[in-house]
Amino acid sequence: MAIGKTLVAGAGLSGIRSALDLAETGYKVLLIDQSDHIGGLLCQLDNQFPTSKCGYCRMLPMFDRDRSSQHCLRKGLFHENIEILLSTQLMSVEGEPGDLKVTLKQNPSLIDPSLCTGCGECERVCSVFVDDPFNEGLTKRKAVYLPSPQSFSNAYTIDYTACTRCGECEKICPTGAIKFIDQDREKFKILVVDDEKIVRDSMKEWLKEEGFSVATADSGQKALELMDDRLFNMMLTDIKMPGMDGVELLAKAKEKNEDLCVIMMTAYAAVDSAVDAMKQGALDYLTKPFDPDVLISMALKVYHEFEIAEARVEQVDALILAGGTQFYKPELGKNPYGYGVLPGVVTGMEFERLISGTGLGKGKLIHPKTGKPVRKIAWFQCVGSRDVQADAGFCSSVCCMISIKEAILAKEKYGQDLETTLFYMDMRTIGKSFDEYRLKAQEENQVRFVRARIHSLDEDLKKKDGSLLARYVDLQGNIHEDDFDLVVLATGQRPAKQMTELAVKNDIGINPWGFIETTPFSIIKTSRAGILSGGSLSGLKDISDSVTCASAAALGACKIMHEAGKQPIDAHAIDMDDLTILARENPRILTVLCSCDKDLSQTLDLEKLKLDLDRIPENQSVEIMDKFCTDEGWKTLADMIQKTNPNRLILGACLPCIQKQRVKELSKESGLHSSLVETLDIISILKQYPDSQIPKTTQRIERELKALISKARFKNPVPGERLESNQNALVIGGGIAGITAALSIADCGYHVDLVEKDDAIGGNLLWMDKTVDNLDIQAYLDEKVKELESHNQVTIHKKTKTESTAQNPGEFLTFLKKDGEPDETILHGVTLLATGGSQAPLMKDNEDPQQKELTQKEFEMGVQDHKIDPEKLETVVMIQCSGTRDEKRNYCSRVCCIRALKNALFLKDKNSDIQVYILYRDMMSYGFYEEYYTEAKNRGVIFFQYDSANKPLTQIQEDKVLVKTRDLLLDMPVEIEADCVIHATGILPDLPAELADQYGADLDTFHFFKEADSKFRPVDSMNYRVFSCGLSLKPCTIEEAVASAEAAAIRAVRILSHERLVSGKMVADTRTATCSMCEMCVDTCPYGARFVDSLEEKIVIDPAACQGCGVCAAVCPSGSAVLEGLDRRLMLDVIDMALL
Amino acid sequence: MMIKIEQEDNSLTKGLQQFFKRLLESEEIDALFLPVRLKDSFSIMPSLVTDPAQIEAAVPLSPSFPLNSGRMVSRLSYKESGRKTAVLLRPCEIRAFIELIKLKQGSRQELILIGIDCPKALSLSDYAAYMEKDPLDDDAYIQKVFSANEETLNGFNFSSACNTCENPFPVNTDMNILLQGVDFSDGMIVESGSEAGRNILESLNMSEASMPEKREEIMAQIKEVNSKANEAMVEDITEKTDSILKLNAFFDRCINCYNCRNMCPVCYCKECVFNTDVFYHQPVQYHQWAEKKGLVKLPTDTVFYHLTRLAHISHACVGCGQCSNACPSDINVFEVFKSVAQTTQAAFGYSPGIDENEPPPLSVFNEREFEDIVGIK
Amino acid sequence: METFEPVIVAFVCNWCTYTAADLAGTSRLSYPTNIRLIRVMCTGMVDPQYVIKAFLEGADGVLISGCHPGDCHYINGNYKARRRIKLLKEILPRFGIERDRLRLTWIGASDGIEFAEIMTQLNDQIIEMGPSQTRLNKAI
Amino acid sequence: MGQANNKGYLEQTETIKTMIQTCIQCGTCTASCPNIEFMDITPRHMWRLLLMDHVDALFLSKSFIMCSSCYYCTLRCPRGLELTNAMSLLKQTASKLKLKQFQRSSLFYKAFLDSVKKHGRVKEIEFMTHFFISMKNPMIPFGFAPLGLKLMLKGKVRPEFPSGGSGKLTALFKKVAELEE
Repeated sequence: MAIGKTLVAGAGLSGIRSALDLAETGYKVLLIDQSDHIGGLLCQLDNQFPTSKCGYCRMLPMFDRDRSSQHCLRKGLFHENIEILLSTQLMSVEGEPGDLKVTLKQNPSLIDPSLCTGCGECERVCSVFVDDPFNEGLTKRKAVYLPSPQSFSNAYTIDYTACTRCGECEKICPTGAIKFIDQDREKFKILVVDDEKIVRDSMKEWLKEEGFSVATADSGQKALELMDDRLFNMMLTDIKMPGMDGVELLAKAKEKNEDLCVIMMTAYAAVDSAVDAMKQGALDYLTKPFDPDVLISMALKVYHEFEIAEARVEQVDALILAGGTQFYKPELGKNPYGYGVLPGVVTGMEFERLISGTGLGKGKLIHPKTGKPVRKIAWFQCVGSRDVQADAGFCSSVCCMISIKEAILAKEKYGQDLETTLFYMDMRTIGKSFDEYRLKAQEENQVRFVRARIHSLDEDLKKKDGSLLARYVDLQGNIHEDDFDLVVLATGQRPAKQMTELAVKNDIGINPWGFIETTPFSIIKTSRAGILSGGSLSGLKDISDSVTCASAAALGACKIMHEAGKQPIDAHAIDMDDLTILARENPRILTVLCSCDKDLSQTLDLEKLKLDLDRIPENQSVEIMDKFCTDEGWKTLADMIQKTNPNRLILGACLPCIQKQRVKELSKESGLHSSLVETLDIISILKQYPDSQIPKTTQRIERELKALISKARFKNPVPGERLESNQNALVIGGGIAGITAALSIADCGYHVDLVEKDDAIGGNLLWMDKTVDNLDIQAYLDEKVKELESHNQVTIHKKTKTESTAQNPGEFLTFLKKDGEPDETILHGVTLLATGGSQAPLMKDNEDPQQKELTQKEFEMGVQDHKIDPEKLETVVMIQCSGTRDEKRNYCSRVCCIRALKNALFLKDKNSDIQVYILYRDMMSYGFYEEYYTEAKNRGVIFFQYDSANKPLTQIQEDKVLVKTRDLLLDMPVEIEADCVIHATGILPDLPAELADQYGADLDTFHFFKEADSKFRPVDSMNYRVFSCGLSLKPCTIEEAVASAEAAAIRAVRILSHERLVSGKMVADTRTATCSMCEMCVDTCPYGARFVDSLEEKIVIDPAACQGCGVCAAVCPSGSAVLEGLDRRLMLDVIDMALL
Repeated sequence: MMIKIEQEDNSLTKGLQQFFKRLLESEEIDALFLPVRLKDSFSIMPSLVTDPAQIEAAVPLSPSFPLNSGRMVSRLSYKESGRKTAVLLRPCEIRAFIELIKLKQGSRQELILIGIDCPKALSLSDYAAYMEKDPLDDDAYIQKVFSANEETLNGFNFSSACNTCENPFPVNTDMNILLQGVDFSDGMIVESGSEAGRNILESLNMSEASMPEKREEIMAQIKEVNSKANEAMVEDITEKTDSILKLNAFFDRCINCYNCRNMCPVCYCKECVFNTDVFYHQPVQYHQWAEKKGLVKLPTDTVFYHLTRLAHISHACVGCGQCSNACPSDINVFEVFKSVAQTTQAAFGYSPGIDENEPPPLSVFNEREFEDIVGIK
Repeated sequence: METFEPVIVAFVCNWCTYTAADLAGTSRLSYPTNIRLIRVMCTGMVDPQYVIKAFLEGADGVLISGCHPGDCHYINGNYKARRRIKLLKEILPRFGIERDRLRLTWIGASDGIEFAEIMTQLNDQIIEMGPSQTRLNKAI
Repeated sequence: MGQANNKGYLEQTETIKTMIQTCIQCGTCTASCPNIEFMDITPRHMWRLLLMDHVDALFLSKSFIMCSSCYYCTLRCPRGLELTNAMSLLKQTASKLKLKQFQRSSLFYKAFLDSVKKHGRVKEIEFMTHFFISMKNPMIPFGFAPLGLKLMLKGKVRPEFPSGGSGKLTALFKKVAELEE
């Protein structure tokens, strides 16, 4: 059977998540990114909401951990099932799901990473400085640089567009890792088209100097004639030319040569037409007059990306696009805030890089221009969002929370006396804990929130110290001018350019703004089968939503692979026998040091080193070798291992030689299991000592080697524990989340029991008619229910409740109580809690016999049942946040504002004379829903804002409801006589605490399911076999519920796909003989991996749940709780060695 | 509620025996656990009694304190036995037992805890010498300890643990036998401490009593005296051990017999980690140490052991002094422990042995605490 | 007189502080070479025994460093560590091992500079305090 | 909502209302206005009144008269609303309805334009004289006297008698009037 493989394009947060979910399930993944490092935006963000810290690493695999990296994701990622290609672009896709042909182009690296030791000599000699994009241009870097400050490989890269090929680095590189490819640039033919001779000639000269072949033409017609003659690789054309203009030429040239790279040249005033040209296939544009350097670097870029770059064609089953988002560039718009002009105006990303430990301020908050300390900061929301003048009729969904986070962070990091002000229009706290977070910012951290949009920003001419003056009007109409040291612009989302281009070329639908468009009720399916969208590509999302979306995309890919008959890999078919025998042997350690082409005796007392290490009984011998990195050296090493037959190996060398992949290769050749190889980067250590300090250096190396010998001595060669794992799923709840989760799992080939307490499947969808975008909900539900009922892998249990559960490692046993049918007990490996939620009841103060005050649900059902006739209504008032977002339920239910807009538009459709008033606190029309807000306004819906201190009051009159509120702008009371009042009461979760507890899941303060990590594990519970989706997880729209269900499904499938789960080698165990059963270890384990086996009277461990943190070992006084792989004996020995 | 235990044949001990006999004969109780003088011996050992006739040998109050019975009660209760047992314990034994409950080494489910005002104790060796020299009869001992509050016993000092004990009165029990401030001519008083205790006392149909007036005052006096003694003791032992070198000297006779930990009621481990293979060093290891320092004393890991034990259980130390009792090299382990325990317990605001629902300090944490110990400023 | 070079043992967590140490290395920040890093999975696994052992074997200072609160890869291991260090900071000074010889810090993955700074400061502080008595210790 | 006294404005203002219907009351227009200190209510307030059909209150205010058509608000409005145009429409409406409170400014504009129409530029003295006459209030000229004298002394305006003018712009004005019909 063929093994399934998916291409994930984009290795940021969502790409990594999709890739890891698939890799853990057992599928092969090809993960590519066009940049030179993985991790995307998150690598640049040190601090995330809500802890102001980072939890990126919590995404790493939880079982079979040794097959992937177990360190900070900033250092990079490694997984046996994932092949990572950096500086690689997806060019095209052809074919059908299960059989896609993708063409990739990878930029060649001028530095061989397997030889680069990261010594940094090249960087030292490089004389070219460029803006460092990793720090958003706030700092400079050389043309040869480390792609990200923390990357594990530590290998340098050359920025070929900035590099002048002076050759200094090539000369100095001690390992010969740098090789400028013999470039035959003459073969690269460039055509310059311009009606001005001087332009043509100077360009020709510049380009020729770089070694390219250049031809020129003075008109479009001439250019086309030349093209008939020979094949050009690249064309630079002016737009405004007499006769045929550049745009027309572009079209005709492309007809002749589809692959021609065209760059438009235009005067500043005509950028629009250049942008239009790009939509028609131009690659980029240059604004005249331009610097020769800009021209050259663009030509080089094209040359490298299209000529030197190697094309690679791959066959994959599915494609996940995870290209992320780009941000609005304020300087390209009207720029009222003087970004790039005024000092101290930065974007949110720049602010993050300003204060980062690896950023400009190196952890300190300093003014980016003057370097002075900053005391007053303002955040401006909606820069390039909710602004049609910036071509953005949409909201960017996450900026409000990012800005709050930045404000809190600034306060926490730099002192509470720092003044922070946040200017906003609507504070879109659209997640379940966001309102609380805002409150914390306001009350605990004293962040000032001002509801105002800043008109413009100027330098404070009175102060003349570079501070900025912001002018705004308050609600009462008073004009204020506040000054700030630093202004942070919350720049909005823009589609990822390359992905949009790819979409256009490959018939993947995009929305009017250029973002990838997904199909109805889905946020992952693109218009092309087999191609899925993950993360922010279809609209900016916060970490939690991106991760959910990326997991959902992984599920989509998993389904495609299963349907195409592809298999996951069974990685656990290792022959354990040899290793078990090995475990019984005494350790025989071989220590090998690589001299890395140097004479080690110059820095080390090798005699003493050998002598001392030989005194350790287990250490067989110490060998010094030269250059593992060469084929010859490698062979010598393999031979030496063959000959001396050690069962543990210690390898001291430079970084590239001791990398995990390298060690794995060695272990394959020598037959020595890779976990029995310990490595030491001796070259880096030696660098810390001057040559004269031989005794000290020797002592240090000796100490480090002895510590490794201790480690090696205690190493257990047997890989982690294996746990039999049940391969069926239980889904509790038959709403859309439950249905989707069940279908998703079943579609991946695993059996699902779906339990629903009612006798109808469908949950909340049963009472819904249309979505705000006018999709037919009932038709969708019918289709899903039919699919579910006819699925041979699904058993539906209606009118059923789960009564009790027992969990053993690897399996649940749940007792189903059925109404009208015999009870049943089922065994399952995972549990999905999709118990949903409901609309909160309306708290009525008034007697309302005629039902004039309704909830949104009551209103919609009334319309469907024809009890409410929109044509007979004159005035309708909608009250948002009715009984919610206050002390008792301080969370936003996310959907009510959109629902109100939908209802308002519906009423206006049915009766154009109707007066609709919406009373709101913050209009939560996030993302592209903003358009419906605009539409409602256009259709004459009147909006009143109220604040939580002055809630609207209602009073029932004879056949009307009198609504009293206040017009905050006009500062006057308002009374509206309404025929009916529709309250948005919000969502209540319906997840009983007992049920959650039964499965080892927790609830949050508002009784929603509590995620293991709200950002990085958004559908998981701390019990790794229990997940949640839909409304029991958090308030969400239908497509968001569907996405969370798909995400929960892949999280489940990644467990279900294994008959046996393998733990990491570092895993907890219990020495039962000495255990007193105090259960302290059970209580302290954050993962619930320890259980009391009351029958056998011992503590048992779920090795797959255990993450190897060792906290249990530290609470156990008798040492009965142990962390295998890093146990007490080893630790004490290592301490001993450290103190020799 | 409070009831009165009359003297029997002019004897307090017999009066108490009579009370326990009634208790054992009542339907509420299946067995009694209390100190009993063994046949033909002066040894008084905690015993489980089911035959009311055997109560005659019970010595509820004596200077004998061979071990902290809290540990024994945990053996009786860590699992269900299907029987109800009343156990008579000294205050420090109760505290030890409550600590063990927290560590799931025992349960109150089937127990009636009977506390008693502490009758003090001699050290093990002193008790043996005293019995040979000139023992008082049991009643005379009670009179001496509780009426006169004597500080010595026929020339033998009470153990350091007792003299420095700031909590010689029982709390959190089902019933307590009150002796301090009680006019023995009028008998003794039993006070109920729980619903279950009250029910039992009511079922016994004995005459009611009221709280003796002077009791509070006397209790305060005793606490004050002991507290002063404690301060002096802590000052003295701190002076003796306030550096690592002094500590080394203090423990230099330690032979790693682990008796102290075996007798410690809160050292609940089945096997001490120092007895496991972790400390069964390779021969080469000893050589390495010797090579590093020029000399290494054997057995090794002695100070390490004591410091570890302090880290493990000083917060739970109930101050019973059995560790010193158990030491064959006569090291005053107790005083070191008590002096540290005081600090560690205060650091976490922890009172061992008072409330079984108060979690041990190292089993819990608070997100916002001890922020002052973080950082290097 | 030869200058006193203290021996400092630092237990650093695999996820945050070890990453920061790595970053300090790749950023070529210099910090004292006499600090002996021992990588642990989580500060929560640092048994009090390890700290005691390090002091008894002659360490002049011991540092435990992990993720910031709320940041722990294992959710809350660092909080548990903090209690244990609190405990040791109560016990050890009683026997002449000064409170400030034992340190607990939180150093996040991107705080390479902070890591180098803290190591340097710690080293200076310990030099100021002079050698630990345990150096003379012949017993364990 | 009760709209008791709309005095027939509603019809006139309906077009203007649709122009600003998608206003989200962010206040950018107000903060951007250089004449804000001369306004009795803020532009944002005005739009809100218009949106709420409080047209009577709107015309009680003279804020829109203060608009000097600098287009700042239009340039910055995130909703892309043509606010300056809305302002001039309000001015025109006020003038068409011959509302008393706007009589003075309407006549001022009329006199101004008449002068332009006649001479192709403003002849200040003539323009002001016409304005004073049209106001039919003999006290008004005295209010302008100090400013007028100052300007004359500095030679910024010259005393001049009304003249026939070239009338070259008459055709242009006619065309505009036709377009406005």
